[in-house]
Amino acid sequence: SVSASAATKKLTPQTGGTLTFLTHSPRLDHLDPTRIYTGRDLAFETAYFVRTLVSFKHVAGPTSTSLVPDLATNTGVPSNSAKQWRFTLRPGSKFQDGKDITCADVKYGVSRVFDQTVLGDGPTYMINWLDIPVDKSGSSIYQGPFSSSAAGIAAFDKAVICSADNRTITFKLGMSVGDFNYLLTYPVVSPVQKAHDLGDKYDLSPEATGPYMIKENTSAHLMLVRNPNWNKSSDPIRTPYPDQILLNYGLDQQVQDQIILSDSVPNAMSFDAPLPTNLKAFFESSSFKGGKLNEDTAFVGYIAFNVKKMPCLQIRAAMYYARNAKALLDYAGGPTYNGSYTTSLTSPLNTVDYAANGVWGPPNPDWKPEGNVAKAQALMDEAKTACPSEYKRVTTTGVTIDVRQSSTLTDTIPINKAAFARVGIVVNYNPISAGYYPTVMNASKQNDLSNSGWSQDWPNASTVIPPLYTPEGGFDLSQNTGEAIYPAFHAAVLKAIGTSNRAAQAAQWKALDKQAAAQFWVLPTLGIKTQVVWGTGVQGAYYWLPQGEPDYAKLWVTK
Amino acid sequence: MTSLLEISNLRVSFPTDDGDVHAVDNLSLTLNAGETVAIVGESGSGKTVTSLSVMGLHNPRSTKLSGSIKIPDGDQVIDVVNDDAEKVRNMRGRVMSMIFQDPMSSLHPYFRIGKQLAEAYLVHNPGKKEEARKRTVEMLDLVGIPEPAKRAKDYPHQFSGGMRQRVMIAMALMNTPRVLIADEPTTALDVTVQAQILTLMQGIQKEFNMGILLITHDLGVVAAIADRVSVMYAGNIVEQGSADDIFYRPMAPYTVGLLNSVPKITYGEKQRLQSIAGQPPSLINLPSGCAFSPRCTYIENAPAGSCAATLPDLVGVSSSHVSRCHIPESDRPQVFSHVAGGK
Amino acid sequence: MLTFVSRRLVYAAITLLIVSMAVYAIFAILPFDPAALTCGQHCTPLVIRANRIKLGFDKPLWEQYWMFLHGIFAGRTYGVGSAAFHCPAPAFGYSFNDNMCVTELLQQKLPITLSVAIGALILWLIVGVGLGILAARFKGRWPDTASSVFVLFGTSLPVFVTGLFLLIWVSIKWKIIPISFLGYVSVFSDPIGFVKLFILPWITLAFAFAALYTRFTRASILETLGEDYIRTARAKGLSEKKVLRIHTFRAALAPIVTLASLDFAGLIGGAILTETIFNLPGIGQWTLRSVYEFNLPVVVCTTILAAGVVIIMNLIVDMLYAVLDPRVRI
Amino acid sequence: MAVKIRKSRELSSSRASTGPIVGRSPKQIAWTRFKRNKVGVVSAIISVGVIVLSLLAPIVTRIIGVDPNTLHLDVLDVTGVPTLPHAGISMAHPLGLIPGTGRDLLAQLLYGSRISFMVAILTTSLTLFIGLVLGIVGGYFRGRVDAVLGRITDFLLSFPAFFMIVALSTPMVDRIQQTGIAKGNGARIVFLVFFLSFFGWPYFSRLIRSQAMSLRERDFVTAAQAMGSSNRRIIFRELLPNLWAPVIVFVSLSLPGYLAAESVFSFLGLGIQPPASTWGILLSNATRFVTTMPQFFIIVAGSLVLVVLAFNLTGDALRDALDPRNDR
Amino acid sequence: MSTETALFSIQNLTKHFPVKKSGVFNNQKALVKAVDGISLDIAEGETVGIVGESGCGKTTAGRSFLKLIEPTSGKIIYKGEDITNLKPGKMRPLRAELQIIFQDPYSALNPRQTIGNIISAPFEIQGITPDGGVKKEVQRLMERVGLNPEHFNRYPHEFSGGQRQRIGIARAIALKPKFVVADEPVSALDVSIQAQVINLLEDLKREDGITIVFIAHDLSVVQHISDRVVVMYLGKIMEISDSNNLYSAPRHPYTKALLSAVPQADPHIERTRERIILSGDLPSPMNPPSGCVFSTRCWKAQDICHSKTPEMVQVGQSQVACHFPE
Ligand SMILES: Nc1ncnc2c1ncn2[C@@H]1O[C@H](COP(=O)(O)OP(=O)(O)OP(=O)(O)O)[C@@H](O)[C@H]1O
Ligand SMILES: Nc1ncnc2c1ncn2[C@@H]1O[C@H](COP(=O)(O)OP(=O)(O)OP(=O)(O)O)[C@@H](O)[C@H]1O
Ligand SMILES: [Mg+2]
Ligand SMILES: [Mg+2]
Repeated sequence: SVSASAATKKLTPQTGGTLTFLTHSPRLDHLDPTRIYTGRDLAFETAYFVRTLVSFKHVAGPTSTSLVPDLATNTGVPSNSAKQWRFTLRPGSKFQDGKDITCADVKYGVSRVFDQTVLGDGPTYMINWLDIPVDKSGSSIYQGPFSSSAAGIAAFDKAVICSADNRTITFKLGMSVGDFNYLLTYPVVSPVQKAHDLGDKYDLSPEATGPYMIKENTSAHLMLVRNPNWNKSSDPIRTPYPDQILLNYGLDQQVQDQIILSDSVPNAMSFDAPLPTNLKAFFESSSFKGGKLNEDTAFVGYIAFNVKKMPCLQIRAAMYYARNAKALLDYAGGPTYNGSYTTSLTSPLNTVDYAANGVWGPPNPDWKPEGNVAKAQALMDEAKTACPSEYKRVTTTGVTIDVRQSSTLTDTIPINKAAFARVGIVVNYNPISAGYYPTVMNASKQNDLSNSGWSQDWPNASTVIPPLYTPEGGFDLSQNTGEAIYPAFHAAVLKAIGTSNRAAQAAQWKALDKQAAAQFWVLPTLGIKTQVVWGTGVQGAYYWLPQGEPDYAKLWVTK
Repeated sequence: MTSLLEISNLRVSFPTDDGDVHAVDNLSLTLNAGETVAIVGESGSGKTVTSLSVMGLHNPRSTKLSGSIKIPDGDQVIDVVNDDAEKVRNMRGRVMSMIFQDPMSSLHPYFRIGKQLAEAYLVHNPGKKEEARKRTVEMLDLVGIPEPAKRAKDYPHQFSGGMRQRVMIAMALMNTPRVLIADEPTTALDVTVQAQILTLMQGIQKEFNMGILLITHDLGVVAAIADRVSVMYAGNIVEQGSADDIFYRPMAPYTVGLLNSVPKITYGEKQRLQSIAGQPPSLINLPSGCAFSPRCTYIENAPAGSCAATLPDLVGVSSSHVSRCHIPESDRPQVFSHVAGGK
Repeated sequence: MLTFVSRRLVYAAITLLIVSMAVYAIFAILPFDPAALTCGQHCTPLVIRANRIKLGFDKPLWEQYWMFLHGIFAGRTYGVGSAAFHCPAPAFGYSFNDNMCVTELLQQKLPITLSVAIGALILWLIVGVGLGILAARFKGRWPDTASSVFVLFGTSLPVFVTGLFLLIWVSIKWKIIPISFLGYVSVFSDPIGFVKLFILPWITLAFAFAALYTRFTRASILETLGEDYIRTARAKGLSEKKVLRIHTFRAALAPIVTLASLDFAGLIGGAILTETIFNLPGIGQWTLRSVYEFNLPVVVCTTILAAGVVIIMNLIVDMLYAVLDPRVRI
Repeated sequence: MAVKIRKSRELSSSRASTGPIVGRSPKQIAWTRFKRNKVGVVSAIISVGVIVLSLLAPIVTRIIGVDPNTLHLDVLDVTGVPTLPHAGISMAHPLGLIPGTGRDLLAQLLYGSRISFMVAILTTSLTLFIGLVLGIVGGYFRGRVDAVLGRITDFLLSFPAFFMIVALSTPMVDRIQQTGIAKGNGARIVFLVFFLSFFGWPYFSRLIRSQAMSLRERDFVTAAQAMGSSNRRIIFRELLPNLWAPVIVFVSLSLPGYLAAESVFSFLGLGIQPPASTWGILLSNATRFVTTMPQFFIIVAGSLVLVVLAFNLTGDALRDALDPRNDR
Repeated sequence: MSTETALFSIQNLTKHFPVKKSGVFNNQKALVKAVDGISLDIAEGETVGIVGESGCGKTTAGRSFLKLIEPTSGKIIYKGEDITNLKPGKMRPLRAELQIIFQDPYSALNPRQTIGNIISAPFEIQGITPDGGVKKEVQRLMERVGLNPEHFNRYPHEFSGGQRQRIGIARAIALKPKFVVADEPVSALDVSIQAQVINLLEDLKREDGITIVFIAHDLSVVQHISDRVVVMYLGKIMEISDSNNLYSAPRHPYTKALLSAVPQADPHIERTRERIILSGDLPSPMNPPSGCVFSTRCWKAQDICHSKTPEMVQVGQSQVACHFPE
């Protein structure tokens, strides 16, 4: 469902100029390679100043989800049924200070993720996967480079091995991980010089390995300039046309949109999707001369039921059928801009693992976009006898939904209230302005439902189903471990992770997805679309599927 | 004797929301060199308004003025009411000066005494800073401030009330004016200090041969230093004459009432005071005819109805002693015969 | 004078101490764990515990407070082992969201807030006092009426309405003062860029405050004009201009100096709306953001800073007053 | 001839009148003075009208035939703007529809004003109460109590109030929720009312204290003491009636102030939260549509400005009418 | 007259006001010695005048008599009973007999109460219902002081200064007090009105036999209305004299100076009289001169005056505190 809206003219790319990005965020989440995890940061930072061993292909279209070597010369050589992976470094790659990148630097980079107390927020797959023993409490005996015991260091040295010429790195895993090399597209496996590591502070000014380096990093902006020690010959991926990249933080969203709309800064690209209210101006009016993208993402929205507080399946199902999905989809965008009805927790963009699970959305004949009031009412009637006390609570005091505070709540809350009221369900909202996840992830703070969303880390449901439905991934908001079917479900998940046959694995994920859907551990909402807009001076933009962002590595400006 | 100040037919009124306030109505007066003329009257009778008119200090936008106030300045005679405001301003502080009732608030709290005095000199003698300083010290000395050079550096709040009034006098004298207007100069002061100031004023008058227009409601002060007296009631002069005329031969019922109201320090048996009944009238709706008639004890002696009908003219026994009353002049000594202080 | 200042300084220090204790106490009785907020989505109990130790939240409250105080004077070291780092004195804490010592961040934010506040102050004083003088001078005539209309709108329009209007229309749509992306530039390095960056925030703030000052100046001048000593000045023969300039202004403007100093002090933390609307990364915006993000060290620091500025400004005002008004002895 | 002297007792004060103001209480005089001020009267009518409208919102909306909760999703385009002519302004929807959900703007404004006014009125009342009690206690009894109160007042006044309220909002609201006093928006209202008053009363109490102090020095209070009056009687019969003027002026000026404050906090996302509706929430919602549907922003901002203006003008007029300098 | 026979008597009454002098770390306390050891016996039906310059402690003394200001030390004896330390509750019934009239007719009346309420307040507070009801009694009182009883429902601002002073007097005499302190009741009034009020007070004194302490700074007024005159200076009594005797035979130099300073409404007297001009101003009561407080301005002062405080001595018909009385 890639709409071809990117009107990229065939022009010869030009070198030079300043490429400006505008965002209302106060800052990027992280600059420290070990801690970069969110899609936009990944796309932006790996395009400009952080190189990874392996990369997704920088092309438009679905082939972009395949891997190509970046710092490495290959995309990894598995052995021992994918329990051991070997990568060789490309010669000529240098750090910002001119030092050659060696295997030791990569190994040091890898070691950092183990100290979660100093360097949190990054993907932690490495901790689970590397062949390092765990202690009684279940945490790795290796505690990272800052504070580790000799035993820990020895174990780590055994799991990550550099060759004598310091060019080849070998990872020894504790289990088979068929898609281990996908993790290497993440900067968490990027090189870091031990001598320059500042711990926490490294996040402010990490050393560049890519074509740009950080010149200024203030609360107002991030300014990148050319990295003199990067050379094209050692980098098959990036085409650094602009001389300078400027990322402006903290703009008012309306202001940000108006700047692009009025082309006040032709060389600017909006880092965020425009406000829904401005979509028409961008996408349906001829007066906007700049560029635009309107694409599907792998992001799937859902509201997690706190199953411990809402054990009644009928009520959970009733809420699903009572919901007015159409109104919410139409609200600010409709299918054109807003997205599509969710049919699985796996994104349709993951063509291997995706299948409509038949419970959620269109394939289910009982499902209606604006809600199936009759079906929902029937379920409620059932619940009246099946779980009377919960029924009473839901229809009187009501259920409470945790939501992150946002400006659209003024509109979506009334829509939802009206929808649920059709079957007598009362919903209350608890908007949380600060510390949303720490609050809802705390079982004692979480309310009946918590709004959330998830996007795969790479095209494998192993980055979706385990994190969301089992405690291993650390993101299980649905408190489903007490459910009767849970033990079996959990075992099946573990089995799927270990399955190295991709097709067989995909079949298992599909089955698990369907099983979970029938339990209504979560209330699916929408598969989200994204829009990107930019000024007339920005060229070369196309949608890059792996992170659901424009491919920043290929942009250039007409000055 | 040359006249320093000639007020003729002065009328002052203030338009307000409730109507015009007729503060001064047809007032005429002359002041000669070396002479002290007192204006007495109760609160609200228009004394201050008169003195401000002479200084040309009314706000032209909220005051209606007519008549004339002529003051000679060198070869020319300036009419304060009708002449150019700039001309009048140029005379203020030089030809005529004024001291105010409340010495506490009349000095600027933020500036040193010396500066305020010097300023009065510098306005009319621009640039002469050194002379201004000398004169400041001189004048402070003259009004009896000890260590004048040192005290000139003080701020007003460091002075007592009496001292401040002395400073005010010194300031008024900075340019040796010919006319000094003193609006209740001693009302805010204690008797012992009042005596000091009155003596000081008398001394200064002799020294500079000034004309003093003294405004007060205290008949004692009037008796002490005035040569001639005008008695005001509700914006009108009801009687005018020499001090002796007014105190011993009053011809207007109001003057008589006023004199009778004042307690006197006496030996032995005390007489009951003869008060004037009622209250002063509102200046917006003045009673018709003679403004004093509603309170007049002697009204029955006037031709019936005349008091309420017309305002009597200011006429008199002699050109120097005039009064307003419908009671025939010849009857008055008999009518007022019980006047306490009469001799 | 000296004794007065030292006495007031001691008083200010005590007040600040109480403020900081109050702020600490308020956050201490928080219903949730500040350490939990220091990590993002993937918070394991282990990480939370480690952060708690790193930031000292594991210690009893009084000890935390003591470490905070100690840090202000002696600097403070966070973390352990080779990942430990030091915030030099005066250390107000460590912002886990920015990975920076609060003091360091403060150094970035303060010039911006000061630029906003000082520029706005100058503008509103010129406009407000100027209009106030005009209105008093021409009381009851058209300048007076015009200024009272200004006053009404200035006092009634919320800052965000004025600010958004200026930003969206004047700056973006009509491009009269195009939006600047240079980030903060100092007056000294690029005066024109500086003015371009701050002019709209200045206007926004000045509009709200100038109205107040117009009204206040007018009243103050009219009141002073009614004083006896003004009559004395006129009686000396001073021209009306001099009466106004020399005798009226000084007395009438003294209270305005007080008001302005305190308003200025208030702006050091209080230009929240303006900084937010115009995206100026100053103290106000920083605080608001930290409140959203629950960044406690920052909130504690800025709160104490803002109170400190007000307290110190109060002291300065009292001293200024003694300079302006000789009757005031200190 | 016979000398006739009128007896002084015969003189009534009828002709020597005390001016045209006869037989009216100070309140009546103030009222007369107030009535003369056309702008003030119009503003007062608007102010009272708005309060009444907001209190009676359910009735008013029913009479007009609008409902605050009915969604009109079907008339919205992809960006949420109503596709109807004049942005939906019609007989059925006098102020048009709110983009996003298509609810009736007039009804939302009326309902929205209820919380805004509630916060403003509660805060004003609480401030008034604390300020009055502490101001009178400090000003009338003086001594040590006054010294302590004075210190507390000074202390509170040295806080940057707006800043503090912003900084404290999240933790305190959570705290209030935890103690169980109130939940959700209730807790936020409690927070706003409590803290706005907490930082607001010192200003008012200072005013009252200085008034009470000067009243206390007035001889009529001494006269009451000389008659053996109790402190209670002095406070209630002698002081309080003389404090009406500052109280009324304070109320008329602090209501718009707190109304605006509530909207600022909601605008910043720190005040009342949706689904409740307040003017601040409507305003922050309107800023999203400021370019695509400016009339929404203009109507909401205009209403706020109008109401604040009306209250301020009423306050000014009241102040002029009650000016103690015109008291005698 | 002795304390035993006097209706009202004070002994060695002092009132020192502590005032703050802004110091550094401590607030130094200074004392304003407003009233510094005065003794006076007042017989029933007598009118005692107190004169003195502004700030000499007249008001403080007058209010201390009625315990409206708590005296610092000394004794107040009323009808032979020491009321100095009486608790407010015990004091309340006595308040009906001890009353005060104020100087400023504006501040003495609550602008928010009608005249009727103001005058009936004493009845309400003391819980007394006069014969025929409060309203009737109030109207009788209004008539008694020369006010139109129909103006019962009017407010103070509708009356002139003189009328207001009458209202204040009506309130003070409502409960038929035995003893009234009149604190400059005529100072704020114009001469013509002043005479009305003085006459009224004289009538009351004559008809109801009220004992009055009449305070004023105007010697002629005091002398006119009083039987005896007390001359105060800097919180101390300089001279107590029969009022007729005072003018003819002033004993204290200060009294003499005062008498000579008061201008009389008679040009002949004024032209012929020798004025004694005192040098300087009143010293600060915060730090009064040692010895005789008048010594700094006295032309007769000798060394002893600066060191020793003179005792009150009987000279002729006067009591005088001077080392060298006339
Ligand atoms: N600017 C003005 N506007 C309106 N009325 C005024 C103004 N100035 C004076 N008046 C009125 O004019 C009348 C005379 O006032 P004026 O000050 O001359 O009285 P006075 O004789 O000096 O009284 P006092 O003894 O109280 O000083 C008063 O009724 C006063 O209220
Ligand atoms: N409450 C007070 N606190 C401090 N000092 C006071 C107080 N009341 C009076 N004084 C001082 O005590 C002294 C005597 O004051 P008091 O009012 O008794 O004088 P007075 O003779 O009545 O003067 P006046 O003629 O001005 O009414 C004055 O110096 C005054 O400043
Ligand atoms: Mg006057
Ligand atoms: Mg007194």
